[in-house]
Amino acid sequence: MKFAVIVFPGSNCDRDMYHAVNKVLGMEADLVWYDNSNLESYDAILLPGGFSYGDYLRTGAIASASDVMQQVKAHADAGKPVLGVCNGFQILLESGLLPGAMLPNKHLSFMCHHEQLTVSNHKTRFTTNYKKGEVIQLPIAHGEGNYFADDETLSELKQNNQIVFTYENNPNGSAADIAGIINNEGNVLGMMPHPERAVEKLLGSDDGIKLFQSLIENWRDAYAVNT
Amino acid sequence: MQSTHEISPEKVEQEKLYLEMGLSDDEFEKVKDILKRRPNFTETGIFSVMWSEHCSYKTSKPLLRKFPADGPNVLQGPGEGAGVIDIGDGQAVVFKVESHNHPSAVEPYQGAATGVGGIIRDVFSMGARPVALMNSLRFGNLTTGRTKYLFQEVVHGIAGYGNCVGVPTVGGEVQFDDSYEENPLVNAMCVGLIDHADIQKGIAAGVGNTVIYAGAPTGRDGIHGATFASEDLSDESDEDRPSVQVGDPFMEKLLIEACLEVIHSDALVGMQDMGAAGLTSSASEMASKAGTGITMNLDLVPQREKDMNAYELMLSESQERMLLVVRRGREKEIIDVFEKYGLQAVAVGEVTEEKSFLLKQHGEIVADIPVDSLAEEAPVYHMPSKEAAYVKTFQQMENTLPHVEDHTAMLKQLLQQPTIASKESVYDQYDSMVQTNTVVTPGSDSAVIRIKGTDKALAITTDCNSRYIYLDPETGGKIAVAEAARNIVCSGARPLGLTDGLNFGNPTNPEVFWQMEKSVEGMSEAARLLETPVISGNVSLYNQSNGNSIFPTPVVGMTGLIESLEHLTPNFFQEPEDLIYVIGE
Amino acid sequence: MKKVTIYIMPKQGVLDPQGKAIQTSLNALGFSDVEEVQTGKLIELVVEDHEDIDKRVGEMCDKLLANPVMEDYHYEVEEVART
Amino acid sequence: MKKVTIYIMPKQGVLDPQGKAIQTSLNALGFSDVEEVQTGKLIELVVEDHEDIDKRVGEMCDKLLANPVMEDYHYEVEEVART
Ligand SMILES: Nc1ncnc2c1ncn2[C@@H]1O[C@H](COP(=O)(O)OP(=O)(O)O)[C@@H](O)[C@H]1O
Repeated sequence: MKFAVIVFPGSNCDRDMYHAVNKVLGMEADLVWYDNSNLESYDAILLPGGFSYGDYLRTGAIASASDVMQQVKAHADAGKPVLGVCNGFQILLESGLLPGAMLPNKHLSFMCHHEQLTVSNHKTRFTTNYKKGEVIQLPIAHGEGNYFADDETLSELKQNNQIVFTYENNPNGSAADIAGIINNEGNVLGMMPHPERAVEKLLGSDDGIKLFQSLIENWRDAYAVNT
Repeated sequence: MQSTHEISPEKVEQEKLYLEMGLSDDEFEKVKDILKRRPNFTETGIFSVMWSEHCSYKTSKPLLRKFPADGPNVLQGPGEGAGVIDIGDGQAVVFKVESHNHPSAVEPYQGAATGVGGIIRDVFSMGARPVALMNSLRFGNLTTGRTKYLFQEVVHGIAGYGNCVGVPTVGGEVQFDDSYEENPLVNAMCVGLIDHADIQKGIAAGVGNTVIYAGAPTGRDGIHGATFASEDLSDESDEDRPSVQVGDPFMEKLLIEACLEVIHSDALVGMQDMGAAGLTSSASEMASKAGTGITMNLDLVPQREKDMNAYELMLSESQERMLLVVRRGREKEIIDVFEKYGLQAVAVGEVTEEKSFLLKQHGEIVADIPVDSLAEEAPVYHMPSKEAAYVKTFQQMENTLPHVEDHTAMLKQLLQQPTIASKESVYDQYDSMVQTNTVVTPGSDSAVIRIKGTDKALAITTDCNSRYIYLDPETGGKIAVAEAARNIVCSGARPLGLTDGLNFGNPTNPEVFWQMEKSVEGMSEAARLLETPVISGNVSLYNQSNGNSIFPTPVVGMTGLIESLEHLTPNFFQEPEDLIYVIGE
Repeated sequence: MKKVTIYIMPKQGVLDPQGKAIQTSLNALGFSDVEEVQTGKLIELVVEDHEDIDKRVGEMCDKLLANPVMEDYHYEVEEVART
Repeated sequence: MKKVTIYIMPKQGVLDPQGKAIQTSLNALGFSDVEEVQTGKLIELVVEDHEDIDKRVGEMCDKLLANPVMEDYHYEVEEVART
């Protein structure tokens, strides 16, 4: 399975994502500079965290307007997986690949620490290796992770089981304690916590590893007969 | 800003305009001797920033020479952007501390943010990837609205910049004391990792080579900032306010990536960041170190604002700018890299054989100065020193032991002191984990970051108990170094070396100079004994207002090497019934 | 040349944590009569003159400058001399 | 009740990296005639009526809302019905 990690100007978790997928999970992966990208040969697209375009205007807004996002949309429309983490999630919201918007944290400050999350939907292709309702620990590091959507959208998300991760102790004011959501088709996941920062016990938690493993195993089951 | 086109050399001299810029009468005479004529307005400005304490270390140089700077593992001692120490396997660690005290007192968010930006540039200009940030902060007691505002905004500024550039802030210290009420201290330290082969120097070698300006265009930011940083902070500084510079961490992030890409090109000869005194200090120092001269055409310098004159261009402190020297004929390769990242890079000058600093604008020569007179030959002063009077008074006091009745209450009271209390509300705002190397996050004696691809890790700490130094500068200086070394050893590391941030009051006051002298002596002795060479540092003087100095605050930033992750030692209790030992006297 | 000023405010019903924080601080500073605070953005553009400038500015807002999920905008266009 | 709208912009000559990033993005989106972008803040307050409302709003700006080191501001006051 081959991964593209899209690098926008100002992305800063791109290498971390690459390290997790390539060095820890042993998958083929490329860091793809936003500007000269042809994404056709990739099986999955990863939008990493950071401050694309300095987070100026709105987080993720300027990146969402760049050409490469057209290719990401096409990739998603073809049913292939897309994972956006932190700033990557914000970009997915701004580009309309996921519903809702991101507001500043309720206490306005950036925060960085580990949070307990509940896996609210363990049946997505990103979460099958987790148990139902499993509580995991992942780092968060953001200033704008306060998820907002109107009531109608929220009830749709709930109805369709699109809420994948929720905070045990909501740190930022997110609606419905949302930490991560998936699109209705089940192939585009956006989340504020950083699974790529939690793939080695040495750094405090390896609870993120199952997310990548789920993705890889489900892809193998679907596409690759022999690996 | 007054237009400076018309101000004649005669007027500069007659109206003593040089005094406002920070040159003394004697220094102005010396300038005339060097040039064998009167300096024009721009040249006077150039001398004034280069001979300011900030750039020339004119009063602290004699003290800094006392520091042990050598050691078997030192690859680069003081003098470059940052010091470099070997850590084996062809790798090295690069680090330095830098102060941004005065700018932070005036505009705390931007002052702190640009302080972080500046120290990061010092590290990646050496060719190293910045891997960790620390900060050492001092404020007045948290009783006034202003102090709370300063504290909050400084922390926001550090977070705003460090988080955005993607370098983890892994620790630091905060102390509150009345002596810092008017003069908060904001020192930032950056640590980088480098392969020996990539070590760059800020030199302008090779006559005929091209000088390239890269990064943000120059605006009128912080004009006079470098001299302003060395002035006594009084109420008048409110009027200096428009000179505050604004940081753009997004641009810095792009600069880091572009610069770390060009260092692999053999077309690059030298690189330096434009710190205080911007284009002036970077260009003249690069030439002076290489034993060459430099000539630049200021019309080519990217400009953000209209009608900037030579004085403004040379003294601007606009952030996120670098100066590179590139082999002639190979400019395009380098420029292309910057353009890939959407950054401007422009050839603005040339390395010359004649050792002069020659600037042209609109077809005219606007400055022509022997380059060594700006850097290596800047004046050095040996200030008078006198034991501070308060020391005698204190020493004559009788020893008393505090009498504690209720130990629980006392402990609670201690833990409530802001200086002792948990700093979680501070470091929670810093992205301490980006780059996925942080093994020990803030809240421990030292931070620890692993080195990917090896079994090694680095331990990092900053320490300085300024109260001890105030009471006895020499012993206090030793204590600061020893505390840093203990913190390093506690985490399972061997101390490698240290960087110092010397924050003091007005050095022309003999008692302040004595504090500096004695604490440097104490630190030097401890550093020698502990074999932790001083490989870089920074000096911030005139931290006083209305005649009151801050506590002498020589911050120690130390790194250590953990040779195997197995040696990693956590600083919290592991299991019930484990034995607890106390070691030492 | 035209100068366009764009005013962007949070939509009715969208939480404005910054506005809330400012209100609390103003109240604490003694301005106890401040009852409501909302924060938004101001963007000023200088653009070439254009027949359908209104349409173009609307497009800029929809494509980039405002987020329809949480923001409303309006704008004003005025003539400026070329500098 | 009064509604006060406060317009805050960076001072002349102060770097506005946000404006620059927006301009580059608008240009890339095909709005190549956008020559200058400046960004600022918009704050709307609802306050009790007061005789010296102008003075009070000036104080709020100086003390909290605007940063005098880097920003200029102006404001407008209008009557609103109590809701
Ligand atoms: N300004 C700061 N930035 C980041 N971390 C900080 C800062 N100040 C304190 N810390 C962290 O908080 C912890 C406690 O700091 P401090 O109270 O100064 O303790 P100590 O005396 O043990 O160094 C340390 O781990 C330190 O790294």
